[in-house]
Amino acid sequence: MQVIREDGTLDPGFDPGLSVDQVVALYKAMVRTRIVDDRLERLQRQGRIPFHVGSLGEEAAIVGAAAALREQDWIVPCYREVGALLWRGYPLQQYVDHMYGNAGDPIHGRQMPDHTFSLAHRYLSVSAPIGTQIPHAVGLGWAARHKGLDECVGVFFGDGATSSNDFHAAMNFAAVYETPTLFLCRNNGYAISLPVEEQTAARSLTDKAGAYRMPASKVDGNDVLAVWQAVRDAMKRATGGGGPTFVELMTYRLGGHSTSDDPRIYRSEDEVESWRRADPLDRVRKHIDQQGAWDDTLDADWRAVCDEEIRACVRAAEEKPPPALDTMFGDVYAEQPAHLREQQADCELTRRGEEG
Amino acid sequence: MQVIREDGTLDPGFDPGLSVDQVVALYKAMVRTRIVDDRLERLQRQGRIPFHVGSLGEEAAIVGAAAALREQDWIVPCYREVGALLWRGYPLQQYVDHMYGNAGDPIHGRQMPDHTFSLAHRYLSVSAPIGTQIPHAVGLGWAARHKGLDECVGVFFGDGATSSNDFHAAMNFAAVYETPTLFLCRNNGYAISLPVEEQTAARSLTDKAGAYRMPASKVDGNDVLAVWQAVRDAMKRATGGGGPTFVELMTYRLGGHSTSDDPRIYRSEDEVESWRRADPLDRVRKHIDQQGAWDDTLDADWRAVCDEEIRACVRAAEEKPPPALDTMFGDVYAEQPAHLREQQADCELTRRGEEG
Amino acid sequence: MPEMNLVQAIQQGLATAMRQDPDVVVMGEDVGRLGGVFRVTQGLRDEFGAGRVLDTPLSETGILGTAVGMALHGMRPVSEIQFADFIYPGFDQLVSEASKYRYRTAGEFHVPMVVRTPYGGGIRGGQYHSQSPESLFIHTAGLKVVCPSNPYDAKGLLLSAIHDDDPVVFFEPKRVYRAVKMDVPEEAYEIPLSEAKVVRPGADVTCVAWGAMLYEAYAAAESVSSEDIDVEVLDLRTLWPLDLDAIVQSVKKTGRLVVVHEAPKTCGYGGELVALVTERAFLHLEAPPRRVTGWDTPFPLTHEHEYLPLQHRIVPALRETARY
Amino acid sequence: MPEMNLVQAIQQGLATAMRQDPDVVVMGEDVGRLGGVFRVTQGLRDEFGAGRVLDTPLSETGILGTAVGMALHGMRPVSEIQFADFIYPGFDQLVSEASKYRYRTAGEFHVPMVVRTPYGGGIRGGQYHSQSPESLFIHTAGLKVVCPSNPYDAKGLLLSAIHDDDPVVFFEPKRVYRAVKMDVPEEAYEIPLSEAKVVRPGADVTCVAWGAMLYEAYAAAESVSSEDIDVEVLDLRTLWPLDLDAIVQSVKKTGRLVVVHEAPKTCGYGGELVALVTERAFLHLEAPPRRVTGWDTPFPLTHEHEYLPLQHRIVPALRETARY
Ligand SMILES: Cc1ncc(C[n+]2csc(CCOP(=O)(O)OP(=O)(O)O)c2C)c(N)n1
Ligand SMILES: Cc1ncc(C[n+]2csc(CCOP(=O)(O)OP(=O)(O)O)c2C)c(N)n1
Ligand SMILES: [Mg+2]
Ligand SMILES: [Mg+2]
Repeated sequence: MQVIREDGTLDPGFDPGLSVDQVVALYKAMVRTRIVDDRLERLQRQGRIPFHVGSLGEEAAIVGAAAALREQDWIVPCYREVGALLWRGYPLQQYVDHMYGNAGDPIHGRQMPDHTFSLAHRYLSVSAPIGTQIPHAVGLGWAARHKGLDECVGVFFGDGATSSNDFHAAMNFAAVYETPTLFLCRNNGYAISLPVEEQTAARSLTDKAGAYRMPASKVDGNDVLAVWQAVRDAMKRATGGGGPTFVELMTYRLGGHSTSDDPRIYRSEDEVESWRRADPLDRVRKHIDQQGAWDDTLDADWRAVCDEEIRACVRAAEEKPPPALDTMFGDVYAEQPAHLREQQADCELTRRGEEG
Repeated sequence: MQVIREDGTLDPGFDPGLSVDQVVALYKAMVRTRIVDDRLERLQRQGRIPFHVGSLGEEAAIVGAAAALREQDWIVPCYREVGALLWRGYPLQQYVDHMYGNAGDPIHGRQMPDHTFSLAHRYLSVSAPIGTQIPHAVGLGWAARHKGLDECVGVFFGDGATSSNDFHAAMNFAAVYETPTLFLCRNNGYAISLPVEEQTAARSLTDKAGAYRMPASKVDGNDVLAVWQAVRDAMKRATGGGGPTFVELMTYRLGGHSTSDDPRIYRSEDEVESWRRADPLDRVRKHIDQQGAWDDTLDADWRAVCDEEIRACVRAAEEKPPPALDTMFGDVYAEQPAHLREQQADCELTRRGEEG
Repeated sequence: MPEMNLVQAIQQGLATAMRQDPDVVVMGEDVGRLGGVFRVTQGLRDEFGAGRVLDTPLSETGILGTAVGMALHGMRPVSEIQFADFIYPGFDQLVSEASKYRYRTAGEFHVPMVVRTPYGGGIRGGQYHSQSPESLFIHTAGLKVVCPSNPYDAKGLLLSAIHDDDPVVFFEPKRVYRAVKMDVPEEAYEIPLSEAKVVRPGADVTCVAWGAMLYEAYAAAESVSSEDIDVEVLDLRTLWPLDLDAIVQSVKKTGRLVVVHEAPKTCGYGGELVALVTERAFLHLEAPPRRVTGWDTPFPLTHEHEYLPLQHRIVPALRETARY
Repeated sequence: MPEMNLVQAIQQGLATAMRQDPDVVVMGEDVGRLGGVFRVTQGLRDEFGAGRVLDTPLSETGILGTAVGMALHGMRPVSEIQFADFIYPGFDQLVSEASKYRYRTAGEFHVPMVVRTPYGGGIRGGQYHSQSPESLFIHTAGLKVVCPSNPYDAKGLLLSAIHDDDPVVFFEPKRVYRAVKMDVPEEAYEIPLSEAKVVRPGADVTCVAWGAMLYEAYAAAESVSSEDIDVEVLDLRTLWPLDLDAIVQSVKKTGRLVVVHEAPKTCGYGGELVALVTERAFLHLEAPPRRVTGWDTPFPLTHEHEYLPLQHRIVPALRETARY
C-alpha cells in the first residue's frame, strides 16, 4: 500500500484525510528524529557516548506508526524506535542523559544507550534480546481487555525477529486469545548482515501471519501516510474486538546496524544509494511543499531549532556527574534484601577510586 | 487425501500400487503394534510397569509413514511411534525389557518407559520435552546431504508440538537450507486435554507450512495407504533435492494421553465412539479381506501369535534383575571423569540395601 | 480446620487469591478443563471461568512471556509450568525479562508474577519429570525462589508469593503432593518469604533441607538420635532471598552443617550454602560442611532411590559430620 | 611463530580444524559474510564456502538444535552464539538434549558439538552484552565447559574441544579478544581439557581465576607481593570437568583460597569451588575461603568497573585472607 505518489500527490483511494498541519507535524518529528540520530552518531564516533543504534531511513515507519496510535495505546519497542517515544513527548534531555548514562539517566546508567522506557508515555522498556518484547504485547493487550480498558498495543520488531521463539509464541497466543495487539514488523532488509531473503524461504513476511490466521497488511514503510493508515486500520480492528493484525512496514536501514557495525562488508553502495533516493523524509516533504504548507526557509529554520535543541541537551548531559554508586544496588527487588545491602557496603568500601 | 474408500476398494486415482502382500504386511504390523500396546496398558494398570504412552487409533499414521521410508532413511520419533521401530525389526524383547527398566534395557533403566532408540534401525532417541527432536531432523538431513548420502529424515511430532519454539526454528531452517526433512505431524486432535481448535486460530495445521513456503499435504491418517503415498511422495521430493515437506496426518488418539491420563474429563464418549468407527485397522482389513488375502481365521491366528509373543517377552522381562547400580554413573561423558568415579564409589558404599 | 494435602492446599491458595483480586489469573497447559495433570487447579475453571483460567497452547515461551506482559499491566498472573523440567523453553523470559524489568526501569515497571511448577523425583518420572533446577533461578538476580515442604506452608507462602511485587518461582515437591495431610485454615493467611523454620531443634549438627527432602532429613535426624547425635533440622521454605541468619545462628551453635538437596551436586544450591556458612562461621566449624545431593548425572529411573539423597545417604553424612 | 591476539588464535583454530576434517562446520548469526560481530570467523567463508560457514536465521534454538542433529550424524558443528547473554533461547537444546543424549542412549549416540560464545564485561556492554552464565552449564551433567584466558591456550583448547566427543561450551573472554598478543604456532596442537595451569607460583594464598579475570588476579597478586604476600595464581582453563587436584594441592600448601569470577556471587561457580575445597582441605584451611565476584544485580553499564571483580577488589581480599 502506498498513499503519497511519486509526484507528491496523494492517492485518493487511500488518503487518510489528515489535515496538512498534521502531516507537517509528522514531517517535523521525522526530521527531529534524524537530527538527533545524526548527532548521537557523531558523539559515538568522537568517543563521547559508548554506543548508538539509529533509525536512519526508518523514520516514517516509526513516527507514522506511533502517530496512528492513540494516547492510551501502548507502544512496546524494539530498540530503534526512540522517534516514537519522542513523538509522545518524552523529554529529549532525559534521552540524552540516558545516552550518557549520567546522573540524569532515569536508570542510572544501568543499560546500554538507547534502552529507553516511560510509563507516563505508555512505552515499555527496550531490551537487547531479540523478540522477547513481542509476547509482552500480547499479555499487555490481554490485560487491557480483561480490565475493560479501551487500549491496544503496538509492538515493534524487525524482520530478523520473525525467526525468534517469541515471535512464534506471541503470534499464536495473540490469535488464539484475539488480543488487541498490533504486530509492527519493520522489515528493513537485514538482520545485521543477513538479508531477509536468507532469513526465510517465504516470499513475504506477511505469509507468516497466515500460519496463525492473523490479518496482515504490507505497506510502503517509507510512506508515512501509508504507515499511518495501515496502523490506524489495525488499531480500529483491535479496539473493535477484531483481534490482532500483522503489519509489515517495508523500509530500509540506511545506516549501519549500530555504531559497532560496518555495513560495507555485506552490502553494496549501489543498493544503499538506490534506497537513499527513496528517503522517507523527501517523500512527505514533497507533498507538504506542494500543499504550500512547507518550504526551504521553514525547513532550514526547523532543522536549526532541532540542531540547537540537541546540542543544548548534549552540553547539559556532559556536565552531569555519573550516577551515584549505590544506584547499582537498587531496584533488583521492591525492597533491598540483606545480601545486597552488604554487597553495596562492600562495594563502597573498596570502590575503585581508592585503589587506582 | 484418501485411498481406501468406505467400501474397501481403492481410489484408482491414488492407488500407490502396493502388492496385496505388502498391504497385508502393513495390516499385520498395525495389529501387532496394537496388541503390544494393549498388553502394556494392562501391565501398567496392574502396577507391573510404571508408565506407558500408546498409539491406539494412530497405528496407520505411524506404520504407514515408517513403511514409506527406505531402510537408509532416518526416523526421528516423538514418543508414540514404537510401531515404527518395531516395523523396522527392533527386537520386541528389548522393548519390553526397556518398559521394565531391567538389566535387559539398553539404557539400564535411565529413562521412563517408551523412550526407545536404535542406531542400527536409524531411529533417534525419544525424549519427553515436546518439540526438541524437530530441529535434530533438520541437522541430520543437512549432514546427510553434506556427506553426499542418499538419505532423508522423517520426524514425528504431534499437533501440540506445532506451538513449540523448536517447530518454528526447525521449519524455518529446513526451508532455508532445503534439507531432506519430512515433517510428519500426527494431528490426533489433542495436546493432552487441549483440542487442536484451541491450540491455534489456523483452520488447518498445513497453513503453518505456508509461513516457511514449505510444501504441505494433508491426509487421512487412519488410511494406511494414503499415509504411505503421502510420505512416499515427500520422500521422493526430499531425496530428489526438492527440500522438506510438511505432512499432516489426520487421526485421533482413541486412548488416554498416557496411562496417567483420564480423557473422560475433557472429551465426550460420543466423540470417541465416532472415531472408533473410523478405526484404521478395520479400514485396511476390509480391503485385504476383499482382495481375498485375509480372513477371520488368518486374523485370529495372527492375533494369537502376537499375543503369545508379547506374553513371552513379558515373562522373560519379569525374570530379569534390575540394571547394575554402576550403570547410573556411566555414559555421562565418553570417559568417566574423576568426580563421577568418586560419586559412584560413594553411592555403592551407602547403597540403600545396607540402610533400610 | 479441614485436613488437606499439598495439592488441596495450593488449590485453596489459588482460589483464595482469585477471590480476593480479579487481576489474579491462572494460566498454563491443561490447567483449565483438566485441572492440571496433578489436579492442582481442579475446580478453578468452574468457579472463575475460562477467562481467568487459561488453557494455553503448548509453549512455555508463550506462557511466561504473556504473563510478563500481563504483570506489566498490573495483573498478578500465576503461570503453571507442567513440570520444572519443561521450564527451559521459557527460560529466557524469566532470566532476561521478568528478573530484570524492575532494575532496567528503576522500578517504573515491575513484574508481579508467580511461576508454579512441580519439581523433584521419587515418582518414577525419570530424566524429564524429576529435575530440581532451583539453582539456575537462585543465580538469577531479580527472581525470588520458594519451595514449601507441607500443605500449611504451601498455602501461606503461595499467597505471599502472589502478593509479592517481584517475580517468584514457586517449586512444588510433587513427591509430597498427596503424601502429607495436615490442618490448613480455610481463610487467607500469609507466611512471610525469606523466613526459614527450625523443624527439629538440636545441638550437634545443623541439617538444612527443603521441599520433599525435608522429610528425609527429619527421618535421618530421628534415626541418629538413638546414637546420641542431636540434629537441628532447618526447613528453608524460601530459597532466595535466603534467611542466612537462621542457618548461621544454628551452625554457630552446632559447629556442623549438612545440606541436603535433590539437584545434582555441582553448582547446586548446596555449594552456595556451604560457601556462605564457611565465610560467616569459619571459626565455629568443627567439621567440614557436607552436601548430600543428587549425583552429577541426568536423573535416572530404575535407580532413582539410589540417586536421591534419601535417609540412607543422609544418616552416614550426619554420623561422620557429628563424629568428625 | 607469529604473534596473535585471541581473535586471531581462535580464527586459526577454527581454520585448522576445518582443514583437517570436512565434517567440521561453523554456524551462527553473521558468522559468514560479516565474519562475526567480533570478526572471529573472518575469512572462513572465503576459504571454506557458504556450505561450511552457515549464516543462520536469528534463532538460537535453530542454531543449537540443528547442530545437535548434525552432531548425531557424526559431524562436528561449531556453533557461535553471538553473546553468551543470548544463549537462553537455545538453552533447552543444550540442557535437555545435547547434554543427555549419550546417557539416554547408553553411548549409542553422542553429540560432539562445540558452542563458542563471547562472555563477560568490561566492554561497556551493559546488561545484555556482559553476562557470564558458566555456572548454569557446569550444573548441567553431560556438558563440558572451557574458558581460555590467552591466545595460545585458546587455540589449543578449541582444537581439543572440537575433537572431543562430548558437547563443549567454549566461553571466550571478549574483553581480552584484542587486548593480549602472544606467539601462537601456525600448526595444529591441542591442550588437554581439565588441566589447570599455575601461572604464578606462590606460598601464602591460592587465587583461582579464569578468562578475563585471570589478568586481574595476576595483577593483584603482583601488587601484594610488595607486602610480602606471595600469591599462587591458578588459571582453570577448563571449568568442567574440573582439575580439582590442582586447586586442592595448592590450598594444602597455602591454606588460603580466593576465587575470582565475573558472574554474580550467588550460585556462581565460586561457591562450588569454595565448597569443594572446604570438603577436601578443611584441616589445611587457615582462613575462610573468599569469593571476589560480580554483585547479585543485573550487569550495569556506567559502573561496570565497580561491578567487576577487578584488581582493586581482589587486592583487599588477598590481603585479608593472607593476614587472617
Ligand atoms: C536472542 C538474540 N540473539 C542475537 C542477538 C544479536 N542481535 C542484535 S540485533 C540483531 C539483528 C536483529 O535484526 P532485526 O530483527 O531485523 O532488527 P533490525 O536491527 O534490523 O531493526 C542480532 C542478531 C540478540 N540481540 N538477541
Ligand atoms: C516442553 C514441554 N512442555 C510440556 C510438556 C508436557 N506434555 C507432554 S505431552 C504434551 C502434549 C503433546 O501433545 P501433542 O504434541 O499433540 O502430542 P500427542 O501426545 O497428542 O501425540 C504435553 C503438554 C512436555 N513434555 N514438554
Ligand atoms: Mg532488520
Ligand atoms: Mg496431539
